[in-house]
Amino acid sequence: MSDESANPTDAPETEADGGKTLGGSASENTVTRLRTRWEGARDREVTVIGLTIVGVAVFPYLFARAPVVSDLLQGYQELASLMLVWGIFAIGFDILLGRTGLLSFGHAALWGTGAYAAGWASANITEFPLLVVLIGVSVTVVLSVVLGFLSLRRGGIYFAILTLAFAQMIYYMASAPLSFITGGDNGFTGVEIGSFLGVFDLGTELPSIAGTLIGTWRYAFIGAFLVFSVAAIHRVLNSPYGIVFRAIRENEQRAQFVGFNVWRYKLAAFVLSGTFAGLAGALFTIHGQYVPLSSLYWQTSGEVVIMTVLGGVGSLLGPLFGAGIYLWVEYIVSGGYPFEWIAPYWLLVLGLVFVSVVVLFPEGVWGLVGDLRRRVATRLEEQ
Amino acid sequence: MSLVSEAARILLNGLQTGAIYVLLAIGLSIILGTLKFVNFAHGALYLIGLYAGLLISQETTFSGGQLAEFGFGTIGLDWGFLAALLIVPALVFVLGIAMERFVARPFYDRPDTDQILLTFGLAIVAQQVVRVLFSGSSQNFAQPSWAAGPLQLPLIGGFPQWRLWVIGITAVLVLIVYALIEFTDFGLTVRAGTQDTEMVQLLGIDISRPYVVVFGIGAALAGVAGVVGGPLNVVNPTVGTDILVPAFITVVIGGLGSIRGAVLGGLILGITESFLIQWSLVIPSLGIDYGFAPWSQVGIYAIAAVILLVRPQGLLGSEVDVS
Amino acid sequence: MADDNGSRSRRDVLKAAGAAGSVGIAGLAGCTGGSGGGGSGDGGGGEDYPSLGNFPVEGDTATFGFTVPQTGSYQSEGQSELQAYELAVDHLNNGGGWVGNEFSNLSGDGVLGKQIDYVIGDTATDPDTARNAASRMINRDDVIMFTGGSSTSVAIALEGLAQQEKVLYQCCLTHGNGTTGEDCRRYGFREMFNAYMTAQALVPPATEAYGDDLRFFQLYADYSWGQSVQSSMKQFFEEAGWTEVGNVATPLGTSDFSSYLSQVQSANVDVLFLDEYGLDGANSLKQAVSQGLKDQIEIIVPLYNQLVANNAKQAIPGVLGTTAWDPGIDDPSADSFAQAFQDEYGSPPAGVAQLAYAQVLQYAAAAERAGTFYPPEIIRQFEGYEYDNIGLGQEVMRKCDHQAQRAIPVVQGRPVDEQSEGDLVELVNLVPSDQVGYECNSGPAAKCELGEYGDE
Amino acid sequence: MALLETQGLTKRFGGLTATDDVNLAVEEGEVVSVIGPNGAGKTTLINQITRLLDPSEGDIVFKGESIVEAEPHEVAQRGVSKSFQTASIFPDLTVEQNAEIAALGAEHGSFRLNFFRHRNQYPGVSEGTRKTLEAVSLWQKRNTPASDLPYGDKRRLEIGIALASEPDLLLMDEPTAGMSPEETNATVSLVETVKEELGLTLVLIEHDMEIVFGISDRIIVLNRGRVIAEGTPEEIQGDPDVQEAYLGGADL
Repeated sequence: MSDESANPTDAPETEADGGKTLGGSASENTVTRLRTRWEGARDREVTVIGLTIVGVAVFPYLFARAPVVSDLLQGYQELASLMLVWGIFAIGFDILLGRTGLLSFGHAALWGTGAYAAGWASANITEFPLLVVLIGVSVTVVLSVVLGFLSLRRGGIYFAILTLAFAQMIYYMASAPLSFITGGDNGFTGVEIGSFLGVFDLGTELPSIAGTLIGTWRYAFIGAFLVFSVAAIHRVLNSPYGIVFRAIRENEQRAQFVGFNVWRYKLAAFVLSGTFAGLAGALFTIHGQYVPLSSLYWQTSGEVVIMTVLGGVGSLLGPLFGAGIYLWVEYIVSGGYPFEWIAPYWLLVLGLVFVSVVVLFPEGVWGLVGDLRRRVATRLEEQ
Repeated sequence: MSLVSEAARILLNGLQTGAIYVLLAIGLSIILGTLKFVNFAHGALYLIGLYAGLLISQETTFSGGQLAEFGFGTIGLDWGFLAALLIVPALVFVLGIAMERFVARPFYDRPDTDQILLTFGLAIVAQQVVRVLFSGSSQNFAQPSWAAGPLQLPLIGGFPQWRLWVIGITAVLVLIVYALIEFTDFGLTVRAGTQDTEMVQLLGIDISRPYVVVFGIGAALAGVAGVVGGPLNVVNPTVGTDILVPAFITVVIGGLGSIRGAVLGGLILGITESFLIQWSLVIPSLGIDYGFAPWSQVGIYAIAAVILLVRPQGLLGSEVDVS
Repeated sequence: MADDNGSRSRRDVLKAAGAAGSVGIAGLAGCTGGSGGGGSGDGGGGEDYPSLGNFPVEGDTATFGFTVPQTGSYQSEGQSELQAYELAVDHLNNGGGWVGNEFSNLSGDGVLGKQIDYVIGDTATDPDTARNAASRMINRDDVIMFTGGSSTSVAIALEGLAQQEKVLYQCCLTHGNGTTGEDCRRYGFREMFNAYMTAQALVPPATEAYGDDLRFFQLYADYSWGQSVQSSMKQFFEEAGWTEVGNVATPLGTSDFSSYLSQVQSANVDVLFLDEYGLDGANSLKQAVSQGLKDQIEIIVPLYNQLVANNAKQAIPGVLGTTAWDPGIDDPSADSFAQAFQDEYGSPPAGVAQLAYAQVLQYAAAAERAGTFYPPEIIRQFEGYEYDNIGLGQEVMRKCDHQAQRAIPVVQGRPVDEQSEGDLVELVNLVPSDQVGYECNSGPAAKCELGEYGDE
Repeated sequence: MALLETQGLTKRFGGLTATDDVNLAVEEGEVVSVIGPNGAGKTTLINQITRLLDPSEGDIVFKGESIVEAEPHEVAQRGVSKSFQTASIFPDLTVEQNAEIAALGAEHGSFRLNFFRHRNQYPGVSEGTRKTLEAVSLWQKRNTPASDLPYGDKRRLEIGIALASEPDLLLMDEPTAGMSPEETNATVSLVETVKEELGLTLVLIEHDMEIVFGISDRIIVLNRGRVIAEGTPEEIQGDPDVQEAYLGGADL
């Protein structure tokens, strides 16, 4: 993911900072004036959603088909869809990590449950994609209430450990005792996804120009959920919850002393992020028509942590880019050509990059892009 | 087979499984208790101890990995197991001190989540470095010749000798660390620090030095766990992360900062695991014969969940521990 | 290695066409510039068949995909597979080995007039990773066939993908019953034998060596492969007069078997089956020996592999089992492969290498017989095909479940002082295919429904 | 009826008794200071009232209801607010957001399922935020990140947060600790204004006797966890026990 998709990325800094004073108020300069207008517009829900739609719509073309760019990136359609799926997972995860300051190492349990529930539903209840997703999400919400309740029994450092532990418990349950449902090590192979609204086979191409840009109905289906997720999370962050989450992250005790039931808000953050994890998991099943056991393993939790931190915690779209970067390295760079020199070390490189992001750039790639943008803007204004 | 011998077997197997958990949990627990530092790289110290032990104790052929590609097909000192048992703890102790100085200390003032993220990243890096150097293939960590083979025990019959040594070595190490913490001035500072860091500082005691040592001791125990645990299994780069979760669970069950808690937690986990593996529910009249072995891993987490609900601070943890 | 990008973008469109069936194709011809129909004239048969999966093959090269474990515990096996694949591609393009000899319809100048190229993907012995790698090959690199893998879960996951994407998959190393049983797919073929056949193969040598009326116990890995081995052993050894006294499932990734082995000790049995694979197999065997079990009872490891043998060298002497292939098989085809491999890589081939090599050539030969890369035609060439060219005697690739009916090498660990690097087991018996077969309506095949060819 | 009453409030830490049978009553509209030497139990007393600590014995009654079983956030919702000894603010948020959070806490309650409702649907919040920030003279700096404020401003923001949650009773733990003389004066006049304008009841812990005697209607003296004197500033000034407690009463 590089410059070409920078447009939508510019959009959102979600907090209600509309009142921010900008640069010098004497805006003789056109650039400044435009920028001021931009800054004012970019927070608006419509703008955020609009730009996300545009970004989602052109991304597969740029990634998999456009001349030059796609050669450079070596992308392909199915990976573009997968990036959106993980992107939903990561932006939902950031509600918890970036906003509320809670680090869960157990989100694999929620993602995996969403995936298995969707898979099981598709094999046994309905083939309609929307219903399959709905069932996956519902089951995950129930589980996240239970897991959140248990894991939040102890605060602070225990949370990461407990989420990790309970997620591993679910993994072990799926691996052996419940293998009659999950297929155990073989994964869930019986996924049956029907056509969308009974009309559009998800594997087929969209008509005419939409097909060239977006590609398949499957991508469009997933993309719609991504846009929905971005809109929903934007809404949540601009509701009272958004600011209470931040208050909890910044100073939990103070938040309690101004009268907030911190524990419930933490649980709410966990369940909200779990909802998106479940949605992403269900879409993962729609995407691959297969549920691997490893979707419940703690490494999946680790992956979403890395994606979120890499992209930038506490920014609406940063984690989406983190997911894109991670998957690009995992799928393209690790696959050799034209990256043979680095392919065997892909995870080592990601690990080192991750460590340096944690130590040096806590705002992640998104923060770096933001810094760069501000610097360029300042430079332009000075001229 | 009688009930008594069945129980003895479950106990012995549980002790042996728990022993490795205990060695890791003590380090995690005292580092967490005194320094309030969550070390997700503790498993990496185990991994490093394990590979160091492997290379010190025997010659090993690595068929893949960078070292092999550079022509170091066979590496290792072949100094024997005792040498590894002495050198590795010293080595990992130094590593632990370096880790405290260069990794942990700059992060004491950062939020807990940053500490976890950092050490998690380091754990990935450590695992990947081992994989790149030695390949992801599995290696054979031979048991020391003086402890190989089975031993005939009363009641139980043949039991692998090395497992008894693991229990013995762990017991000795635990006693040494316990004595150190319980009966020395150093230990007093550490114990006080576990309960209230600020108070100890107010009393004018320089705690940074003892704390460095705490980190070193915790690391060294993880290293030893690698050496004694290595010969129990086949060795590969993922073992460090695999063992981390049960080690954490041990701390949660036992209670933060408590050595006795870590030992108790390790024993409970080990015996639960070993019990579930061997227990079958047999009711002939109903035709029920269900083995619980598949639940053995689930069981240890279920125990943790129950203890957490009933006694959130852990079995031997103190109530004042506010996160 | 990767193809030019023009074909990649086309692939995205074509894949859609494949899934849509013939209805989609007409509509798509417009936006793809007609490449779907016009295609390659020579040998690809583009005019005769609609586009499907990655058919037709554009340009002068056809690409194969090799999904092998390059990281993780099975990377040494993956390495062997990959060596064999590269050897096979070399022979397809330039002649040598079985090409032109055992496989007389192969010319040594590519397949159907196209040179063979290949791409590699890492499975890490994880179904999800494997599917990701294969999906990249299919979507981006336009592979016409992919092969590889070292476990049943990977094979099942990839078979499913092959069926979805309508790209042929040659399973390579997978031994569980499900691969050609309940999880069989029209687009997957297995040259390897399965647990059901292993049990049949082991009965004669085991009863001959250890006796007729014995009590046995099984430890089995608690996932589908282990379960299928356990049930197959129980079925055939009980038919032969033995009695299963007990069995216990060991959770996936178990490294410490002492508690399980204790149960064996207390069960008073004559024989122990260790239905564990790879790492777990080596661990369980080592620990069984160090617990003193081998002094009291016989141990059988139904499926040997490099990892088991390498990591349990001290423990394997005399332990019976089966293996994909053994260099000790005395047959001209076997010898010529072993020689070609030895010449290329300087070491004898592992069992899995023969399997990998054979499956690539089998695909190429089927394509030549079909005269096209069009997958349904190749599938039809495979189905029911009888052959005697991979050094294991007469075989059939069965139409009903895509399972090769073949001979099985039974081996035994060599004594420690006779072991050498890469040669740790010795061939006891090559059990011919007619002794290990089963009917299409019995065993795993009874549960197999292959699914569509894609041109219905 | 008193606004706040403690009945036999006792807190023991191991062998140490931090507050020992403390009975006090604060009437509505009063300014009460709690003084005493270091370790007298002042902060422990406050922490029990805000329910950060569980008392070992005794009861706390606020507006006629026992709050001894309540959670800290419930106590805050009932109208007890606390300003911390150290500036306990939300450092990465702006001054305005700091106050907004507290105002939201008051307007919105401890928890509600309204995560899709936009924050601008709560007009009372922005009104409360503005009023509070104007009261503590930080309205001009509303867009500054809180961590960038000078120390005195941080402490004022701290008080602002406590005020924005619209309390009936404000507990202030050493509001002028570490302040320069000017900052101290500004804070004192702030406290007085606030008290006048909002009609607050104040409980103050303070070391600076000048402030204590200047501002308080009533003073309660703690020593070793026990109340040793209680009365108007004049009464306390002459109390020999108090002088004794302060080792000769150097400060008095």
